[in-house]
Amino acid sequence: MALATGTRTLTMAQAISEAIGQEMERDPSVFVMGEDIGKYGGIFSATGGLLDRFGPERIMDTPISESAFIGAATGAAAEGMRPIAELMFVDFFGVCMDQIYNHLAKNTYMSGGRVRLPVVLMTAIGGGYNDAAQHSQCLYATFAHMPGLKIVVPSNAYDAKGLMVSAIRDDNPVFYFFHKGIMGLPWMAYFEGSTTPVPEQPYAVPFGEARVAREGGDVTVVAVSQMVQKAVLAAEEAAKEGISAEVIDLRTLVPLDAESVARSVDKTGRLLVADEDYLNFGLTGEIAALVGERLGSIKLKAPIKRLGVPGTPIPYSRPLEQATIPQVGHLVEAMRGLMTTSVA
Amino acid sequence: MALATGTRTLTMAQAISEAIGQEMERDPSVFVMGEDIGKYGGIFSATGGLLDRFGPERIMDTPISESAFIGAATGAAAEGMRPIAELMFVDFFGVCMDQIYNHLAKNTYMSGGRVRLPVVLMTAIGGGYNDAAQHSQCLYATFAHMPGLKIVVPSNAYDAKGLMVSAIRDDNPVFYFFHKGIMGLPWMAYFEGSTTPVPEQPYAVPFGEARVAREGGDVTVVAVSQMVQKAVLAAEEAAKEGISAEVIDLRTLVPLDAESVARSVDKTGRLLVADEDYLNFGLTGEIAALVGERLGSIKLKAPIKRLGVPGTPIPYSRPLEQATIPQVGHLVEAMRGLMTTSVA
Amino acid sequence: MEPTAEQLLWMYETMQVIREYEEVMAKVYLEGKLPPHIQKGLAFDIGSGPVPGEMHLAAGQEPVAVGVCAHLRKEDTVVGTHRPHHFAIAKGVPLKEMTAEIFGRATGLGRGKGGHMHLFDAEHKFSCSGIVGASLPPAVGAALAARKLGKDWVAVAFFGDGAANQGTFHESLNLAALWKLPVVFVCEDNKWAISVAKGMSTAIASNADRSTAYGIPGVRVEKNDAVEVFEVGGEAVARARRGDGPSLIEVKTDRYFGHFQGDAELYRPKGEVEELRRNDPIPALAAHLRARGLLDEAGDAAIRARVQRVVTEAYEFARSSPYPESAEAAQHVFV
Amino acid sequence: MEPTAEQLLWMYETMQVIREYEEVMAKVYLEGKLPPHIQKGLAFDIGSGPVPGEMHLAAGQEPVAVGVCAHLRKEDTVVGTHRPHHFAIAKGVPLKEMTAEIFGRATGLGRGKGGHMHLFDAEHKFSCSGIVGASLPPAVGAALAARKLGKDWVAVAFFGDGAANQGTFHESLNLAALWKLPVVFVCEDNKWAISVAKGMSTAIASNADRSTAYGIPGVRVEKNDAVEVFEVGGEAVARARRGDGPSLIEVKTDRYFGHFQGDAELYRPKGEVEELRRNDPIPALAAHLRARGLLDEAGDAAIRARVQRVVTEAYEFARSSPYPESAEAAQHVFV
Ligand SMILES: Cc1ncc(C[n+]2csc(CCOP(=O)(O)OP(=O)(O)O)c2C)c(N)n1
Ligand SMILES: Cc1ncc(C[n+]2csc(CCOP(=O)(O)OP(=O)(O)O)c2C)c(N)n1
Ligand SMILES: [Mg+2]
Ligand SMILES: [Mg+2]
Repeated sequence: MALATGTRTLTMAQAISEAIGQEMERDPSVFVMGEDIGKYGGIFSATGGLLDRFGPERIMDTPISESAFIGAATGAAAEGMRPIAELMFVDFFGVCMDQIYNHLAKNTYMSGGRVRLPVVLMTAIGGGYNDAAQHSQCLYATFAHMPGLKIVVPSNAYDAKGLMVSAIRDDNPVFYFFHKGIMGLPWMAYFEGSTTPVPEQPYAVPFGEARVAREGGDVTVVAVSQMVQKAVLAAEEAAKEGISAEVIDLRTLVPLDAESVARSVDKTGRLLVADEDYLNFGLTGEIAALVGERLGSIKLKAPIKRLGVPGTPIPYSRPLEQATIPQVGHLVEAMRGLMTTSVA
Repeated sequence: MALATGTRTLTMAQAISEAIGQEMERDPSVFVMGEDIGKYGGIFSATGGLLDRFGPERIMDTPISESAFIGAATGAAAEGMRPIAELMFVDFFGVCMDQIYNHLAKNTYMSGGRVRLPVVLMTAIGGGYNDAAQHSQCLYATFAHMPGLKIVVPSNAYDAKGLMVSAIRDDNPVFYFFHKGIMGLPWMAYFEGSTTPVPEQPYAVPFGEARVAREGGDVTVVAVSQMVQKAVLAAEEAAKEGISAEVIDLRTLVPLDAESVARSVDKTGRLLVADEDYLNFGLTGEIAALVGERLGSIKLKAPIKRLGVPGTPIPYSRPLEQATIPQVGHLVEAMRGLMTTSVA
Repeated sequence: MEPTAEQLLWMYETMQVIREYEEVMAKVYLEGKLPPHIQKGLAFDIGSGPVPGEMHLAAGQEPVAVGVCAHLRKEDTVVGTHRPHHFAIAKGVPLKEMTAEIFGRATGLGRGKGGHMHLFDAEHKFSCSGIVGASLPPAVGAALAARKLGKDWVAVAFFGDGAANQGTFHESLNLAALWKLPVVFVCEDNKWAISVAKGMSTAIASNADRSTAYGIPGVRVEKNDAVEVFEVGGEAVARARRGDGPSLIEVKTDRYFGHFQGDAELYRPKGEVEELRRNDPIPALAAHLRARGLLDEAGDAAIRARVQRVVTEAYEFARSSPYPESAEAAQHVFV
Repeated sequence: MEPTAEQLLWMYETMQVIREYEEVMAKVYLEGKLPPHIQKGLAFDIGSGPVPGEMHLAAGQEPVAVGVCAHLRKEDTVVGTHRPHHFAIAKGVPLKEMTAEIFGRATGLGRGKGGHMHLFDAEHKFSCSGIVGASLPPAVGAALAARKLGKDWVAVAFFGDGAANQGTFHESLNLAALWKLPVVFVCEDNKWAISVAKGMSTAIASNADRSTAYGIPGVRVEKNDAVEVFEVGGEAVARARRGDGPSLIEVKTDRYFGHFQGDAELYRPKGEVEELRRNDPIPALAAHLRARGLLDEAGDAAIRARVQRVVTEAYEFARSSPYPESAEAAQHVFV
């Protein structure tokens, strides 16, 4: 997938900050606002090194006033700037949601397309390090549910850079979600698969094109973000038992590449949607429904299976968290289940 | 469904305010906070007449500070009070979402069940009168997606009273959504079916029990709130064409009565989920997925169909709004479609 | 800062346009919404008639809009509220396209998608929102952009006395003060937030006093008077334009209609509106103009005729414009 | 308001408990998180070791907690922050169950479900939140409940200098002032919000001055000193208990550790912490006690021994407690 020339291996955090830095060089209207994005370089290093290169007028630490600075991003974008705003954890969206979804997401539509809002919101998602109910959520489905934001959920460094470039160049608001557990930080366990070769040159990964992360013929596993890495590991486990799993990495939820999902399920006849967001009324339901709507042409061999955080806040205690967030073992088990059940 | 004794016909607004008034009489710890709920009686009359009966210490008009007063409801509930807080339109949740979903919804869990938060949040939902993108949404799926709140979505006055009684008596936070277009207000068109006989005595309608709003054998239509009224009208239309539709009114989304849905679809083999909330990543997907997961026993005759607000904010102009929000005609058309397609 | 003759006359005529516009709207809005045009059983039907949705009118509140906007250029940004017509008119938003938008027509500012509470005019740099308190953050952002672009543009956020208790008020004033941005925050104190009187919602009498929490100037204008607003607004705009940072202004003003059309106003003391109307700022400004020899009968008549014409034309344009096609509903989510 | 001997000694011993608790935690937290115990390639692993999640320590910030809580009864409510241990200890939350919670054990306050930032003790009326600015609204609600219940209970919201720029600050102070509720709002100014210094986030020097925006008393305590906090806190609590409404206090205090454990503190001027530690409030209070003849070597040694014991026992209790069963994850979403 990576271009052959000039690649090095980068972590996802490095890939993101490289994309931002390159776009800032290319386009003086790009700037970044957020908490601790300056000297600290972002709590999850998405803006590492940028303050030194671009100075405090373009890498702006803000007060803990998310409504004000995210609303300010909307206001500045309407004047032709291209702000990037970091919401430190997605879990904090509740203090600024009105500015996000009633304004940033809707003003373009309400203006009949006459107001352009090229804003990138970026935020950290996910659990796995026991940060409890207010610091471990994914929540991207909530933003995919409400119209007006493009939703980007990379699973690896190559995509992370290319999708960030696309996000910054897009004339629409883009919400970009990076999972802490694949950023490749020196202080948190991460999945090796997320650290990949990344070309030095800027490149764009287009929105709305899912990636086949692993080919297979028996089961389709649909996932995003860190769950893609878990799915690939699970597929390798399952392969030992003779189950051949195809892993689809959606990469973006809005736009959503429904056809890639349908194509794969049409081939395998079995669908597992594995997600780290809440199970109910979210991504897993949407993907299942896309298949349910296509049963005129798709022939399922087994009932659909879904995995997600099942209707509870994320617990703090390690064994509870591990039981709540789908793990590689849960995915393998679900694949086994798919091979042993059949439709009526 | 209504008890035989002492029933009169009430609008949904009257039924709600009656339930609140009766519970306030029964229990001195119940009180109401919100904007314009006092002299005005609530913009949608959910608290009509209560200020005169209970005075300003129990019917409290607030500043336009939703985070403060909804957070205060949480704080007061932790001390043993049973607050009811009105968020005037659900569309405003973005200014107070953190207090709702990170605190009210999670504190019970995070305390290991040791903090009880008997709070009723109530709010107005829905479009149909051209109030545009910031005043017409449903959004209940968002709150059903995130754990910790019971989600109540009545479709008629009888249920509205009984579910409000249950909500107030519940020791957990309950989010209660009333659709403006079924409240029976003298200034807005409403669906006749939502104004029903309502017993004078307080009674509880339990959570998690769907209601068969209309029996039928060919198609299952799953809906909530105003869409139930539309579905019943659509079913009557469809009956003229020989299509027999069963309408399931979920009544609550959390807890969700999946079994009633499954039972009906098992009978009809055809599912239409019709919703006024956004189509993607929401209620329609969840219901479709519930069936998709049960295809080991359920045999579908046709691919699943979904209707909802399709990925756009709600437009203002009347013809655009009518085209965007599913109408009776759209439901009839979808039922016809279900009868003419079949599974692979 | 004294207004010039030209500024005085501009304020006078603009106030007339606003007033005429709102008074016509007050009636037009009710067309088709009252019996016998509507469903049996309803007293009023918000979902019928030529004008969709809710309707918040600003008659009586003209001084705050014209007194501030008199100092603005086309490149300056104004963000208004759910009650936006007076601000939009004072900022120079074209009346025809604005009215067409309010009628939900394809020729409207937002092709009929936004409506009365969501008027967007990128050329005249006007926008507004139906969410209370939402005007402040984007104005801060516009001011930030001006600084980044090296321009001396100013941004104005208007908001109501009710909005002054939203969290965005605090966050936005702090951010603008901290970054010394060219923003003028203008609170319209019309005493009411729907049915809740300011004294029932606000712990202190004057929101202008809240400026001390941010170390910026705060001035309250005690009279619903265009010239007084002009003076205070002029200081604040000049200060912002000079690069000396934001200011907070609160203007006492009067709401002549209900919160929205159809509001029975049961919460409002009897006779309050009649009392307020006795201090109508438009005749007051006329008298001032006459005293300064800037207006006579003939001049006044000419103004009125112009105002009538421009308002009438706007409504005619709106009424005769087509509705958008249904298929357009799916467009413009993204550009 | 002068502290009694008993109060002085209580503050002294409680500060010792807090300090000891935090210093032990600083070390225990790192257990298993450093090479060679962790994955190859990592310098530190937040997800390993006996203590889950993030860890925000309050060593150095003892005076604000004890100076205010010295005036509180068991029925009074305290809402703390993401950095909650000092408040919890000062409010009387049992150390064993609190520590077990922080270790994620079944015997913890929240059966291991809440953790370090989410300590709930309904009996001692303590709670906290990991969301900045979230402590204020529920404290307003607790005060409202007290009034409705006819009690003279007081509620205290603690929050940081960073939190003072959240919208909830404004909304909560206005609401409490408007309704004259028995709340004391206490801002801990430790100068930092993670890496952002107060001067980079706050438009004015003292958050106490923001009280004028709500018409309530506002006092800044300039010294990280328990007795000074006691005096100012005493006034505010008494005022609230009398029914005279809320107050705002800002206390200058010092954060000795990083924002969280593992913070490299690259943003912090070299030597800042050493400088701050030179004005350690615990020896200062000891000196005060000695000067007043309330403490001698033996007394001090006895206190230290008690402190050591109670802290050690808490950690031992936590370590020896079982983890919750996996099946419990699904419980307690609802009661
Ligand atoms: C966040 C939010 N809360 C509540 C409302 C409902 N609402 C619309 S206008 C209004 C009153 C606003 O009062 P004020 O700010 O004084 O403006 P005015 O109507 O007096 O012009 C309210 C409560 C809203 N639109 N947004
Ligand atoms: C709404 C919200 N925004 C951001 C954060 C991330 N965060 C956690 S603590 C903190 C700094 C808080 O500073 P302050 O209020 O001064 O408290 P201190 O850490 O100094 O005790 C930040 C930004 C958060 N938890 N909540
Ligand atoms: Mg007002
Ligand atoms: Mg701090």
